[in-house]
Amino acid sequence: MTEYLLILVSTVFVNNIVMVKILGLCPFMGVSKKLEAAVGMGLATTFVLTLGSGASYLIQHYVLGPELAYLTTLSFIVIIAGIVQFTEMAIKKTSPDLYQILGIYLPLITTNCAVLGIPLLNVQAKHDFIESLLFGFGGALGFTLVMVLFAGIRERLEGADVPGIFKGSAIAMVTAGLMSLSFMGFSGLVK
Amino acid sequence: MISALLVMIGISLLLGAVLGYSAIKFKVEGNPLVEKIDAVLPQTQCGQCGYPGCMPYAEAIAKGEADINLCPPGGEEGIRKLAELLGVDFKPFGEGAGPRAKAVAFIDENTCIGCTLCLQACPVDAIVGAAKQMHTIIASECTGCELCLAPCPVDCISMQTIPQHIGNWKWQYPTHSIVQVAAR
Amino acid sequence: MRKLFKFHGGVHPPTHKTESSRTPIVQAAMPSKLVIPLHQHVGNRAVPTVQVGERVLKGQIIGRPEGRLSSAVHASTSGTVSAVDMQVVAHFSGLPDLCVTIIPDGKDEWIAHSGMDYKQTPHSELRQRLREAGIVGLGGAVFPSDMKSYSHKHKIKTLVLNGAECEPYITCDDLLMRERANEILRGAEVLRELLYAEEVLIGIEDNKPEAIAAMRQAVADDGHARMEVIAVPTLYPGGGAKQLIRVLTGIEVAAGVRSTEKGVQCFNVATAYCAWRAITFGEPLLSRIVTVTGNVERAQNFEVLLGTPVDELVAQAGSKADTYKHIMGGPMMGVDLPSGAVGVTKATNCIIEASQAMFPPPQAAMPCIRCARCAAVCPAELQPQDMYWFAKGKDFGKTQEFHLFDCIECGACAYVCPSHIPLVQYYRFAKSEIWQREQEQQAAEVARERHEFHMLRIEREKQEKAERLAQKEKAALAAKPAAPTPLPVAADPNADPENTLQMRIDSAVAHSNMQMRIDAAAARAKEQVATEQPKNTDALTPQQQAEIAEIEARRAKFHEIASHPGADDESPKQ
Amino acid sequence: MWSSPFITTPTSVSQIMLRVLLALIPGIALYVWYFGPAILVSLTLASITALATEAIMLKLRNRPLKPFLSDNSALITGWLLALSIPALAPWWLIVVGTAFGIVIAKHLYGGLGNNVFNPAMIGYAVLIISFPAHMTHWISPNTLGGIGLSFVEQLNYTFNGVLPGGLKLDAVTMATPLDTLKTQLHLGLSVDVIRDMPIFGYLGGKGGEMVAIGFAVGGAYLLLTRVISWVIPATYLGTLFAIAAIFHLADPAHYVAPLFHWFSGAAMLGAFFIYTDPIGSPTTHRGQVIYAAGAALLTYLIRTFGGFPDGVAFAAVLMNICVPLIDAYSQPKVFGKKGDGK
Repeated sequence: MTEYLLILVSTVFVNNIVMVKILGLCPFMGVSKKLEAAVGMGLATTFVLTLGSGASYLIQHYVLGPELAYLTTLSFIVIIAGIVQFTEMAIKKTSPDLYQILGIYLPLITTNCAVLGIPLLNVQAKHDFIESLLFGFGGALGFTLVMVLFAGIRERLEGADVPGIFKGSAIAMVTAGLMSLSFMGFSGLVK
Repeated sequence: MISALLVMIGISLLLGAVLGYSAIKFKVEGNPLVEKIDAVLPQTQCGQCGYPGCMPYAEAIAKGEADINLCPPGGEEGIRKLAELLGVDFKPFGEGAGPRAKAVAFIDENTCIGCTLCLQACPVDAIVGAAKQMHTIIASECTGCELCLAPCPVDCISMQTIPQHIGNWKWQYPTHSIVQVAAR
Repeated sequence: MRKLFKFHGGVHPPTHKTESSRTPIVQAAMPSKLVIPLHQHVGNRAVPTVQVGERVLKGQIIGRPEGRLSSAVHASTSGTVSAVDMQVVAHFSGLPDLCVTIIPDGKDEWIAHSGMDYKQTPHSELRQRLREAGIVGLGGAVFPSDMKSYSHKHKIKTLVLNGAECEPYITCDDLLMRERANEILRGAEVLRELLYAEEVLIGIEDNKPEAIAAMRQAVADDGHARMEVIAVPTLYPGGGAKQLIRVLTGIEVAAGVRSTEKGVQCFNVATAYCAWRAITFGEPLLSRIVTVTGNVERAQNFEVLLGTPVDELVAQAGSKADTYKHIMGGPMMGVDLPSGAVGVTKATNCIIEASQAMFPPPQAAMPCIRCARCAAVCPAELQPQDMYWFAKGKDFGKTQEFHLFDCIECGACAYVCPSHIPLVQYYRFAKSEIWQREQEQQAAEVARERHEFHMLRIEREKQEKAERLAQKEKAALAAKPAAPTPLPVAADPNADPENTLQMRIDSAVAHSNMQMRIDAAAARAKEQVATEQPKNTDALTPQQQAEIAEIEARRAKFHEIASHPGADDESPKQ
Repeated sequence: MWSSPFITTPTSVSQIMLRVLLALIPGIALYVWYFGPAILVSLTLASITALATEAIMLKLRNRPLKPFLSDNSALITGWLLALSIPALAPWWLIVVGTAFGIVIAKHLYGGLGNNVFNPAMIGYAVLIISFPAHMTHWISPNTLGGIGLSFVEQLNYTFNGVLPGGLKLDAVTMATPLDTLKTQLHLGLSVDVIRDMPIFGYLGGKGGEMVAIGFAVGGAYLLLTRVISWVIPATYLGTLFAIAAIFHLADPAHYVAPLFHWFSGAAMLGAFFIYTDPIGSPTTHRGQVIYAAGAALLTYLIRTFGGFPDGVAFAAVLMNICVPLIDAYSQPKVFGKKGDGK
């Protein structure tokens, strides 16, 4: 049991997808202008990623097998695109506001490098089904946590007296850099 | 090779089925966006945005044809609301297209000939009068859209800016706040 | 001893009360002129009822209340009305408002007035008397008292009499309680009668022992039942209605909620006193106690006629030369008067003469370091630093999320701010912007409805015209069946092309000459504008002549008002 | 026009920051007493760099110099950074750290009051990640009988890196008690064996524990003059003590006693000076409790399991990230809307 806990802690804090592995940066920068958009995007990505890593493990383990290994990336992308399409329809139905706020970034989850990266990392690390599910869920949780924190900071920075040329995404980039600097404090926490 | 093709076809068929089913179950009608945009616009129906009224401009924005900074009566605040609603960046007015001080139309009773042309032009029926009778404008209802200026054959309508009195006075933004000027 | 409650925060500014509370109340001298604003209360402005040059008696109504929420304004002394026009009034903006200027004739001749016994008179009549006498809240809110003393939906358990007077420098309530305690309590009985309140609690801050003693003495002497004088701890803004109610009864009245819904109503001691004078002696509100203090030789309290110019009042207290500002009210919530010619109003409880030394001009503000001292002292338990942060960035939606409209503008936050940021001004700026936006939103709502009705009306007219056309056609057909059928109207789609071509030519011709007729009319109108001589003005009786001159004058005035800004929108009847 | 209120309390930002500087003096005095005057060199260096960079940035952002330079906030950043890195470090180390903190972490965000991160801690993080070696050369306290360097010799090393008599650097410096504890634990020694080593004093590291007490005294002064609220230091030290106690009771051989965590490393400096920096900490009491508890947890985790010897700096910067969110969700109820039916 502690081993599963370690996976979770490691994916959320120690090697966080966005801050340490520097994956999934475009929605991280694009959607974090407003807090509820960030939370919406985070939840959508968590749903897609958990489902995606679970499905990709099944595909990889039972359908492809060793000889068809070259199909891994292709099949993963098809699976993920299907799940994202399904999520988009679900969100459009359940909360049109969130759908409107997320706008273009919802279909863009497909191109989010974390969403494809994590299943591939699963395959590389030879996780079993439970581990890859946890790894996917932990990675997405880390992504959501960091994005929500970042959205909180950016909403506060709207009112800050930032020098003209740094306003907007420039100061966001600097903040993301400093956040990644502080996440290095976690290094070594989990072997 | 064949098995690879079979696998890919199998996966896509499975996904096609799931998506087809969910497309039906999650059917969503209409686009509620247009009403939301129209709610933000100031309803002066003045046409300064190049569209014959606020609803047509809202539809144009929803369809993405129109820009969000074409509405002077809405002011900067209007653009910010539209930008927030559509999730796009705030875009200031083009030069010269900015909002003007709020004004109300006023008919000079000496020269009005009672031709009712301005009556038909007013989008909010703020002008009282009849053929061959004296016309006058209800100041409280006039939105300042200046649509009645053009049709008037004798040019007896002029725009009077609303003066500042105790009722509509507003607190100014504190100027001596953050230390910007050279230390006094 | 009754259990007292605490409210969050509060500050202890230096009180400076002893300067003006040592000497008894003095009658102010009769001023040279009285500038009485017609809008001295919350609600609609009073409508002027006097003409220029008319002689008015003391206590005569010069402005009658208009609408439900309004109050009357009276002549403070007998004299002649010298002007009813726009004068500078005691308002932050320094903008003029409609005032009646009276030149006192020195006779101080009362108008006939009579009192009534509040026990035998029906309550509606009592409230009507309060409204006619112009009785409003004298604590500073100036809310018409007839509206406040009425609560049919909710049972009022406690009537709180506010003698806390927590603002520094101000001692007018203190002196009033020391010298006229009995009449205040009788006034409280009248208000208790109107509200059917069970108990009356009088809250006085414990830095006013003489006032507490005098009031307790008066309660004992007159044998008032279920009435108690309570010493509340000295803490600014303990004198706020909601804060005093919280301290005395533990009830927290949220912003936007009327205290009557929680079974409590709060009146200032001076309001109770004036209510008593108005009901029992029929005296309208003509004068009030005003503390004149600060940079003056003899700081003291005056009984001042409403409308007395501030300059003349402070002169009697020996205002020193280096006064560079007059502050009406206290240093925490007062108004920086635009000029000394402003008249004393019902809301003027104190005039502070400000010198550079006592009230230095505001320092340049440093950025906010989020030290949250303002949040620690805010009596409404808000987060001033967050409200400021979003008001500074003009993000008014967010400021409202932090409960901007719960702010009572007491100034405690700006008082403790180490960066000297004018926080209250940011909140007032944000509030007025939001109010203006809401008004614009309502105007847009109305404009949309009128536009939709406009489009509906045009459709309806088109349909009616079409139907009328159809009926006329049917009637024409029915009336002359034998005559050769005239050319089918163009509406018939399958008429032979030759026919429709002819139709089109006729309508084009008709159309062009209609255009010519319009142009001709326009030309005639333009030429008429140029010539524009009034006709048949030769054989005129002098009376007609005067009438025409009067109309011309009114037209010129109307034109002049319209042509330049600053014209007021309600020209009085000349 | 002039809006009310017309009177204010006679306090100011520079007065508050000055009090914080004064509160640092006892700690610095003990530091000089136990570790020699080298710290004064880095303090002056840090102060000069801080004021210089502040002036340059203010010029670039065309803000008036006088009010911002006299508000002492840059000095605090410099001093905190100087106190958290080895005193016997080369001169450019402290200059780079301070400059980075002031320019990037403070002025890029808009100067005083607008920054999200604590500038000193950002400076420390940059230094410890970029120059790990230099950050471990701490001076050994002269009570340990090591070779004491005179002031001139220390100055000589700081500016041109030369040690008297060809001494090797390791002879003069040592690892911090926390660092020693961690390395010895890795070697499998038990805590009580390690504690007997000469480097450890009664509560924490020899000398270091006294400096910590000095900072605690300074902190008490700040509490008395109401510059900081008691919530953050109390919660931080309390939570650190609790966590350390739990681990210590569970396995005394591997987890050191709680008091050691209090008086070693920068815990005391953090509790009273770093975490109570008003700009980077929440403004509501509830938020401050969450913030301080989180910081204590992170400090303990990084100290015990993490890769860096002391987690105070990283805990500060990590919690700075969470402050906007903590503020948003820890708003207290407003007057009259507490729903307690009253």
